[in-house]
Amino acid sequence: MVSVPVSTTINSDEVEFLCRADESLLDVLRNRLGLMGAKEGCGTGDCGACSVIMDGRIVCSCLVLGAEAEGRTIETIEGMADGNELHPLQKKFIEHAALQCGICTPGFLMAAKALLDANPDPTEEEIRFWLAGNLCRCTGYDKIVRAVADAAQEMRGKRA
Amino acid sequence: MRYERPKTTAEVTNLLAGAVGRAFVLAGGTDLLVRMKSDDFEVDLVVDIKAIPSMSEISETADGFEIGAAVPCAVLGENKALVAAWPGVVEAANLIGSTQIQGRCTIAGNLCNASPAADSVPAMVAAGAHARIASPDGAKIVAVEEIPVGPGETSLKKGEFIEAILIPKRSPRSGDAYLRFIPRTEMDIAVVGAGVRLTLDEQGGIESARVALGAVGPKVVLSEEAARAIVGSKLEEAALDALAEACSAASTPIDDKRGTVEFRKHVVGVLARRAAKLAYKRAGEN
Amino acid sequence: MVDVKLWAGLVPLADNQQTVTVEAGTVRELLRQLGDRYPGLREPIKNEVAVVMDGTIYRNDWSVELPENAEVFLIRRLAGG
Amino acid sequence: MNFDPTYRSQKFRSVGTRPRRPDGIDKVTGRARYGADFNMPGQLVGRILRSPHAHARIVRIDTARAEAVKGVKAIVTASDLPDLTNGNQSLFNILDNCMARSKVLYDGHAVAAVAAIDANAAKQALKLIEVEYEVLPHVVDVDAAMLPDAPLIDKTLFTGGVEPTPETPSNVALRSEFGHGDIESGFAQADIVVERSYRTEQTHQGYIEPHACVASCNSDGTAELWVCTQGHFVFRQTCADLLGLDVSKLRVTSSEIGGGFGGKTHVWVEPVALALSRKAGRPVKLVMSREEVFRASGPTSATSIDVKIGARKDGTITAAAANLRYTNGPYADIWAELGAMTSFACYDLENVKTVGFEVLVNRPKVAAYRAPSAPMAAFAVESTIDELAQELGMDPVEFRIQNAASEGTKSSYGPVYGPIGIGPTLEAAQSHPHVKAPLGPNQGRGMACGFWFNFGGQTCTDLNVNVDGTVTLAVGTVDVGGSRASLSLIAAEELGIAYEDVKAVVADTATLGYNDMTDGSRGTFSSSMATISAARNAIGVMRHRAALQWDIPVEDVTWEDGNAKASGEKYGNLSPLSIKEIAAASGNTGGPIAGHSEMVADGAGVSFATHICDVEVDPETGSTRIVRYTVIQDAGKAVHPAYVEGQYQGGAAQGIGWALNEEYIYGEDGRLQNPGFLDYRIPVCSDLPMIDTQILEIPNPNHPYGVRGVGETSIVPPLAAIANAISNAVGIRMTHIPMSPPRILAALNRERNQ
Repeated sequence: MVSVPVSTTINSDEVEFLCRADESLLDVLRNRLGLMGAKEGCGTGDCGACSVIMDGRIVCSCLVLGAEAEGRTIETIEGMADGNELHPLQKKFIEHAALQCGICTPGFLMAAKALLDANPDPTEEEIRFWLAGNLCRCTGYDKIVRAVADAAQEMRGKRA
Repeated sequence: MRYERPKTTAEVTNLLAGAVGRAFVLAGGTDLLVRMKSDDFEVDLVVDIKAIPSMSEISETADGFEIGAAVPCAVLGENKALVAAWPGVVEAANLIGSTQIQGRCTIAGNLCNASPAADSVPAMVAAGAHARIASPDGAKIVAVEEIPVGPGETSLKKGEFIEAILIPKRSPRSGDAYLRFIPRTEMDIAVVGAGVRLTLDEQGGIESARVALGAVGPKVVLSEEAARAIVGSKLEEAALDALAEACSAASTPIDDKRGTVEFRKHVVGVLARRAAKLAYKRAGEN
Repeated sequence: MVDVKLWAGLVPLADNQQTVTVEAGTVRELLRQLGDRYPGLREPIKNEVAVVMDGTIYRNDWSVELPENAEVFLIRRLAGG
Repeated sequence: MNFDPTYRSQKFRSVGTRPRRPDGIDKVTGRARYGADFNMPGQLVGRILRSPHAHARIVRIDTARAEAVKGVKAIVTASDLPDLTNGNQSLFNILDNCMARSKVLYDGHAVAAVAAIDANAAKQALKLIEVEYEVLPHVVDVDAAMLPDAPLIDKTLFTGGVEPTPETPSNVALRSEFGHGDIESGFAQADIVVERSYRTEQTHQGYIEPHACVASCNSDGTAELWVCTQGHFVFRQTCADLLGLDVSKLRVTSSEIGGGFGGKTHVWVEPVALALSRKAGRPVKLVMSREEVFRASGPTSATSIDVKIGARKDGTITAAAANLRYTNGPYADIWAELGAMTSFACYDLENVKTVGFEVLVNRPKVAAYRAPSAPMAAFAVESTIDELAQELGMDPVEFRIQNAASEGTKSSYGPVYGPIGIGPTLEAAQSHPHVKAPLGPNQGRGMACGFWFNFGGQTCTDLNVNVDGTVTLAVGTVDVGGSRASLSLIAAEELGIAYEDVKAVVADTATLGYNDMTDGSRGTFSSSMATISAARNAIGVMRHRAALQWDIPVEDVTWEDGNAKASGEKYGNLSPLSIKEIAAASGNTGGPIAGHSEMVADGAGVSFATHICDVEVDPETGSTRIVRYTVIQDAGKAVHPAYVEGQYQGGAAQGIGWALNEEYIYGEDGRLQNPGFLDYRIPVCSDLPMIDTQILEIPNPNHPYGVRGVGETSIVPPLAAIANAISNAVGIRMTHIPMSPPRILAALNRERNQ
């Protein structure tokens, strides 16, 4: 197995790493870079717990090769807050009790951020369908949907 | 395993042609990486085609649309001209997987994965789409329905790969639609799928039609009987009944974890009716 | 005196008695007496029984006092999710 | 120490509010560490080889070639583990499930494990372990397994609970029976009798975090285990028992846990990880794949249930009977017994009889799943009740109210009820706007009730008052759904301080006394009781310290609103001492201030819920959409109402998935066909509507604040509520769960062709 050298940008930092050719981006983030916020719930792209944003699009990092990160821009949950200032979505998830066990939360937050980046004023239906690739087994999604809608409203208010 | 990211199509075909062991093209990776998770799956070479600029482009030509093999399905949905011309193809492509998958998966990959349940394939077949195949000997153009030959099997030979999907220019008074059935509202593989393209005459009668069905046979089913059932009609109830019946008759599904023979044969007709109505309405608006 | 009702699984271990009358002030005394009278009950009493007193289930607390005329039931110790 | 748990009515300041959870920021920033998020120096990667057969004798295992793989440090098979064959049966079963000894009993049963320097070496080694199997006939269906000629899973198993014990072995491990009265005479008094048979398929808890642990054994017999579990103290005991370790030398730390729902109350890979570490002399990290979770952790039972209920025209139920057959997997347990106990628990019945059969099959060992065994029984009973109401021409809520159990009712499982909440939830349902809302085309409405026991159990808690007057609360019940927030509220309430001044943590097994698991809806119930006790003990200490500071008798010091007060005229000039002041002086008044509690938190009190559901069925495809859903449940006292609502909503969502799509699908070869989230279809966000909740607060007399467990009951009613709604929508009674589109469409087509 030949290792692949990769130069990439993660959470605005330039990062270089060597990875195995068959290694997923998720494994690189977790095992080589210490970014363990993305979780492996299934490894097959069915649960969304490993969601990260790559070049502006939400993807399952378990279905991206580490080698593919070359020259890309990647955002993970560790870069969502601005220092100690939480992103409005992070605040609203806590306020609305939109997490119970919390294992799906990083993936939901990344997916919700990608949604609000693309659509600042989503309907409940748009939120639900956009987030359908993120499984949550604890909440029944009710409070998650409310938190995203509330964060969207707050962020629109700030923009205005 | 080796990972290569060539810059030209020729390099891709040479790598594939010269590969020792099992070689795969990587575009979106949403099927390939899932298979790589299995302990039983061995891969020796992965050729990532995304460094070739044309692979990630949609271009509108005199003949229609040319969609690079690495264009993510989400990008299809963002292309206004394509959505306006072929809403059925785009909707089918946008049904694949989640938002996360949409950002990566491609219709070329959906086709090459050769699953009988692939969502975009019946829609592409109904639209009369073709694939441009690159090989060390040059390019050739093949109808989409000729690519899959059975579950997981394609007609592509060693050294060949699909570099673009070609969708024809939509003729006047035409419309397309694709509908699928899944148990949940998202995230499932189609239990049944039906794609329909119609062209109307000036009186609103159906002049020509293509009806393609998914997940009801070992590969996509292009049913001429189903098309004949509605050609010449204005989708009156009798024509719709005949369509549904023809679709059920054309289906040779299996019982599996996703559905039963009885269910698939029934619902394929239901979906074909609904898709035909939608395509008819769209054709009337064009 | 307290009437202790046994769940069906215990009945064969208690000479086929469904109800056993014992003189006891606490759950512990009650269980000890049952074990003395029917040695077959000793093993299940160790970790398989819970005591229901006037409708409230006690899985562990054997120091609970038995009120006069309390309804006492031995049921199987159950687990939840 | 003389803690009085009796409920006392009071006005709350903290309890009942909705503050931010203490672990919130860690969980929204990705910093919270779950099972797979922990590493140790020199750690190896563990992997498990699993059986591809549903039932087979292990003839030979040869690990030589695997051991030769570069980077492989240890391989473990059953021969490396203690042989418990002639010991305690339940421990034998647990270990045999972790690593098959002589036979593999289900697809996915572990046969060997590898520890290697990386995943690649481990994967290569797994492929090189040679296992020779003698494949045996298998059985996965519950009714088929009961037939006389069914393949036998355990030839030494003779049905218990029947007299005399049968002379031939079978797959039926145990018969259990509950009830009272005379059902034959009861049915004779009935004007209408409804009798039906039902089936439910096997489902999985579906927690998003796969099982994961890091085990580290040292040569001196000490060991550490980092693991996602619902009960680290129980895991410590079990692993020590299985592997012959000293309990005190095995330190277990519970990670943040990514869902459990009962599935993380049992050990699966943890003893294997410890054994690998012991053999390799290095730490081993073992993480299950999603496929392994489905194939080889502990789903719930598949069932086959017959129900018969009779009633008079006036709506009085005269007799009720149920016969319940539950799969147990390959090891005997009491899952049908739980179903038999809970099935008619909502009703006041003169004549009732339930019989349960524990059936062994070649499927994974069944584990607890949220109110284990109750949802299937409730599906069968509540469907029959609904049909009976229909035949009587009665409103289904009214019919249930007429027959509902209440204080003094002799329960179907034996004891007489104290104050219970089934009646109030039904009355709340009756007056809920949901039941009067108009329905659209192809829509139907259903409702159903549910019961669960709830448990308390052994609990130990430490409360430390720091020198700045803030409080650290160490609890031993794992926080699966926000209990650290609830327990901080409780501590704040009892001490009279601000919620923000309390920090709750889950302590490891070396730093706190034994605690039972977070199961049976007991986390907040038990630990809140222990926290109140610990807080009262700390208040006792602080009153004493204040007395010292003031130089007055401790009897003259009272505790009010977070302050020590000198009571009586003579101390009129003494201003109250706050916790901060007492804590600041603690170094000179006797040292650290703390309150501890060790107790059995019993008296959890049974729990009831009523659910209302609207569905829309596509008559052409059999597809069902949940249009509206309402949960009404008694919480006793909702400590943190947002997380109580969360439990109600989450349980309902799991029940909806169970009702409509989730199921284990086995092939003819006895192998699981759908071991992944793609084809084991749990509800996604777009499948569900908002789930409305109504929290009733009928105080539990056995808890100082009136708290009841709330975690489990909400999964009990949905199966029946949805089945009843579908019946109302399309006029067909669905008797097979899940009510997937193919099943509904087949039923509709059968009806149309009649």
